[in-house]
Amino acid sequence: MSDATNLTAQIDINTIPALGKEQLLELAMGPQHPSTHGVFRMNVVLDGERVMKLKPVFGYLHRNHEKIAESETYLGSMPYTDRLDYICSITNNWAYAIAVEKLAGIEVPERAEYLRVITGELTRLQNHACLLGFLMQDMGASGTPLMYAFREREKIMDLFEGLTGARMMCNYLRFGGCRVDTPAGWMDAARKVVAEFPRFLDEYENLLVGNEILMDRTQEVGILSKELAINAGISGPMARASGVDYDIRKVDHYSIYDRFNFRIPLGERGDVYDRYMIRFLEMRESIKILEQAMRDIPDGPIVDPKTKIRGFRPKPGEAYGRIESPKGELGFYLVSDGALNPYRYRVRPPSLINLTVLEDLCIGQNVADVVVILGSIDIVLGEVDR
Amino acid sequence: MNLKLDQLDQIFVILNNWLLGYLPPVVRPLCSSILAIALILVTFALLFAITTVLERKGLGRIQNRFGPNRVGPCGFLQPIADGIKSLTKEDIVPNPADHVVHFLAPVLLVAAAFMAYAVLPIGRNMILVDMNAGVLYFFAIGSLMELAVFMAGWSSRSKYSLLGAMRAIAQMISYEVPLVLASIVVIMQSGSLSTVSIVNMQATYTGIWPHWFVFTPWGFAGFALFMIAATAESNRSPFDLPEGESEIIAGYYTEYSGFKFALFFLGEYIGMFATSAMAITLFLGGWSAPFSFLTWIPSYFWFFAKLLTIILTFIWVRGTLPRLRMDQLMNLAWEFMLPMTLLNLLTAGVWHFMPAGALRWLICGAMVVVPCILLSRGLKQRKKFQVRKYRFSE
Amino acid sequence: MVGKGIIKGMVETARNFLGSYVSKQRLTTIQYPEERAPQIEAARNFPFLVFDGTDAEQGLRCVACQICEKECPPKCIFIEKSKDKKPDATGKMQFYPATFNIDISVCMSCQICVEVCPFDSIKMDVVYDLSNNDRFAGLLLHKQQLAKSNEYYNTIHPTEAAAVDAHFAEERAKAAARVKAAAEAKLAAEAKAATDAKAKSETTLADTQAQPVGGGTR
Amino acid sequence: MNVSFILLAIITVVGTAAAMGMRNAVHCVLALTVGLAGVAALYLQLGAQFVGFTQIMVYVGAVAILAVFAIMMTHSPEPAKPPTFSSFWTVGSVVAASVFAVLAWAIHSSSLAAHTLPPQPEVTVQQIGDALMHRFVLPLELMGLLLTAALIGAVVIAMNHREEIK
Repeated sequence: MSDATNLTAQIDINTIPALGKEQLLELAMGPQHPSTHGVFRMNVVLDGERVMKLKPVFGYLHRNHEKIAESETYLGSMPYTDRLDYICSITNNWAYAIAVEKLAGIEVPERAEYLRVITGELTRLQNHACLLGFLMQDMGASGTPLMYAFREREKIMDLFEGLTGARMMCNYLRFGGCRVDTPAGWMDAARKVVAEFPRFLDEYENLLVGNEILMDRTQEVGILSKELAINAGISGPMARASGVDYDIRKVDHYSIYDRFNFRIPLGERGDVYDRYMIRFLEMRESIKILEQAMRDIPDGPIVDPKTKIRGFRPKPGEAYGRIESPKGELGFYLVSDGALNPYRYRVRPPSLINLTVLEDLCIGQNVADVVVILGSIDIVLGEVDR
Repeated sequence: MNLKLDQLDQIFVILNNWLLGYLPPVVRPLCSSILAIALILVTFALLFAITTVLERKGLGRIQNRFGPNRVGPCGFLQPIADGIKSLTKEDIVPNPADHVVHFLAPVLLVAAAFMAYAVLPIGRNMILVDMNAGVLYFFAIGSLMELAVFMAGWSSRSKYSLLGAMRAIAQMISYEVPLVLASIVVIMQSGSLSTVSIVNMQATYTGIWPHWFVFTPWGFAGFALFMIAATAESNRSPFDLPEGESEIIAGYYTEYSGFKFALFFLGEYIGMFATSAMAITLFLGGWSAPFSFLTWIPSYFWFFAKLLTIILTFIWVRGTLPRLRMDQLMNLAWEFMLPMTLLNLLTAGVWHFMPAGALRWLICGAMVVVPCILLSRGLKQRKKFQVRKYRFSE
Repeated sequence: MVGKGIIKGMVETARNFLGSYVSKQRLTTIQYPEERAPQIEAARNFPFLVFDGTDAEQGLRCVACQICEKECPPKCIFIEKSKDKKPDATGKMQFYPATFNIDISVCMSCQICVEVCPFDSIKMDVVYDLSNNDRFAGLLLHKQQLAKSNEYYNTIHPTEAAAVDAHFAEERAKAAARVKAAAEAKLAAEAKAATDAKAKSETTLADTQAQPVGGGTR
Repeated sequence: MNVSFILLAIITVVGTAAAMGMRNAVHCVLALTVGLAGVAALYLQLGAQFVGFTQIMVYVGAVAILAVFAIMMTHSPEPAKPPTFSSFWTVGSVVAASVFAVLAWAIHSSSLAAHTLPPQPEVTVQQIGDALMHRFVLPLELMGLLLTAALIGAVVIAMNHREEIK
């Protein structure tokens, strides 16, 4: 979509079918703009306040993630994956761990799988809660929903800190398992948090779900058709909001997701409201998974004893590991040549690929809608730019 | 005892007269107005300072956090720190900006906002000028603020400022129509444009109940409509599009910094107080007490109590609602507010000519409620928005 | 009826407004310099070096094997090996780091150095107020700033430190037994010690992998 | 006359003159606004509150804003530099002169010129209202009808426009 090297890319105004050049207003939203979710720029051409053309410009946060990973040991890349989508570090770890495990043929013990599901679903909860808050912030709700979301996220982050030692950069998973087992009392604390989470969802529902202004702002805004969603490779809640029944947890049955009873909410219209509500409903389903996983978690080892921490050299070959991260399909493609570091390392970031349809969603909408649509895509620039 | 309380009520008037007694009669009117103006400037600037703290603390509590609590007791000296900060900050003017207009805009805004207080009765006998055309004066001054906003947005030579100014002017002009139409019912009923006589009409009691205009069907509808329009006029959430920070940074004052930026804030808040005070004057009985047995409390206390209540409601609304979009805002003004205010005029007329009694209440109430429901339902149906049901895949 | 959703939302914010005055659950903010969040045992921030006893120079467990320097993903550790040797935690003669610098402006707190260390000498600290006026020299921590006592380690990560201490006690007992045996068979002592050291480092490594440091399972 | 009249007159004249002389169209409008405000102040000085405030509301609040809107809608970033003398000047002077002549004649022939001002009664809003409602009720109602029709028309146009976008 955009050329990262050409940051000054401007829109050729002559290509726009409009009344005349002097009627249009070119506006560079970002990189210093309050609601671009990081350093992101949208070169917008406006007719009044209607968007005639929009060009996303990204790459401001590019930090050579893939190339660094190719010169780093397999384990050494694990903490770097935390920093891709810095809101959900554990699911990033997970996708990378799955890719390496496929590459090296490592089995994961039962308990570790359960721990992965629990932490992964907690990550989904906090990501979706934050996203809804950010979306409302973009809509100008002076931070109230965001602060409620952060209040809940804080509890989940406390859990992460108790388990992994860090609140955001968890660096928790290891090839063939998890880094540490749960400390005493952690599981009870987690059960309590999960049991209380629906109360927050109810509060949120009261605050905003029936709100007329919210419905007016989001319904029929930024419609993504099912065909476009499939053609553009959109994944995650955004695709499901357009009615695409595609959830890798159900498609791949990776980890132990086939043991749990949960449903996938699907939208009809594919507008911002659907994307908003799908995430809301997904949180409720995540809670179901969490309750089942916390009930069933067995005792046992948490890491495959065969895996080495130092001098880990997978056989030559290639592997693609993917999971349903909160933002969509997060995949890691690895090629090994038998050395300590991967020969090729590639990330399939859901944020970036979901962002590619931004212009299609925004054309004909209002400037105010652009930020809302961008918010509903749920991007984290750390993942988009890598 | 009674006499003393009366003195307390009139203490500012008495003090004023006492002070002026020492001056030669020639300069008395001039000094009297200077004194009163100074008092109003100080009082409302102070109210602005308190409101900023209250707003930040209130929003904080609504959002489950503390809000400012470091400067002074409970953070109530925060505005002083803010003031020092904005005074010592560098005043940046963009190079291509129109320097003269850029400088004049905040000055005009604040001046216009303060000028509106000339006709607002703060207490019994406490008004700067009792004008024949007081209400008209108020709206005339209000239209000056639009000019200031335009000057700020245009002179900054920034696209965001220009967009913000366009939004602000469109919004203020659109909402001035329902604002004025909503207040006309009061003028119709009281037969006067003078704020003093409007308040005096309301400061009478039947039993313990006051004759506030808000306690009539047309008055209540007028008040509600007036408050919605006033929220839009003073660019408060959910109508804060001109400065919608998530969309156009800070709207027309994007390119202002330092004390000029603070002046914009001052102007906006002072304007908000003025419109709220006008709503109090028109519908909530101005300085009059809510019950006849509470009339011994000084009149200015009631005025500020009512003003503070309205301000707190503004804060509460701001803490709850997301912002509207420009076209929705316009639709609300022209498709809902305008027809409702026109209908309300009719209702007020019917009320005036019908004999007092339950039937009058019933008919006028229906005349307000039924169109409101029909209109809002019609608008809702046309927009087709609804809480949706979702399907699930197993 | 239009406005129902708005009124519901207003009620909800009012509930939260009042709730923030009565319920700690709603007002989760901690007033930082006066109040501090409770210490979490698993917390990690930046690495530090553990020493036994009272003398930071003498008791330093680090033997300058430079594994952490090599494994550190952002390469923020710089070690210079000493020329001479000193007895390590189990009493064996080892090299020690002449220089041990960690640039905490580069460090990303990933804990990999801790996981790979076979000598339990580098651990994660929990201090977080490390702001400094000098962003270059001030954030480059030297050996003297990094070295912290085993008692300190025991206070911040009690469970983990207890396991490490037990492990060291065992090692020391073994070493004592070895010394005893060495006294009996003086001639073979030197050759035997060399092979033992190798074996020991391998067992420690396997140990760290099977039961990684940081958890409460041990 | 007195000092305040002279002051206001100077403001008015300078404002309107600047409105003609300035290069930047927006500056012209702002200067014109000053002139119109000066006229309003003159009305107020004469004790005509209603007219004065209406002048501010209509001309400063609405007409000036409308003018700047019109300028912004059609604006070009660089203000055009017309020649100092143009052929329109002659036409302009003729129009100005004729307007002045008509006004001067009207003033001269009216009773005002007799220099015997009758004691001015305080004109209240009430009196204006009475006059409008009794003597001038028909013109008022006609005007009201016209304006209401315009207003409703505006609403209807706005409603249709919204559906067009969809």
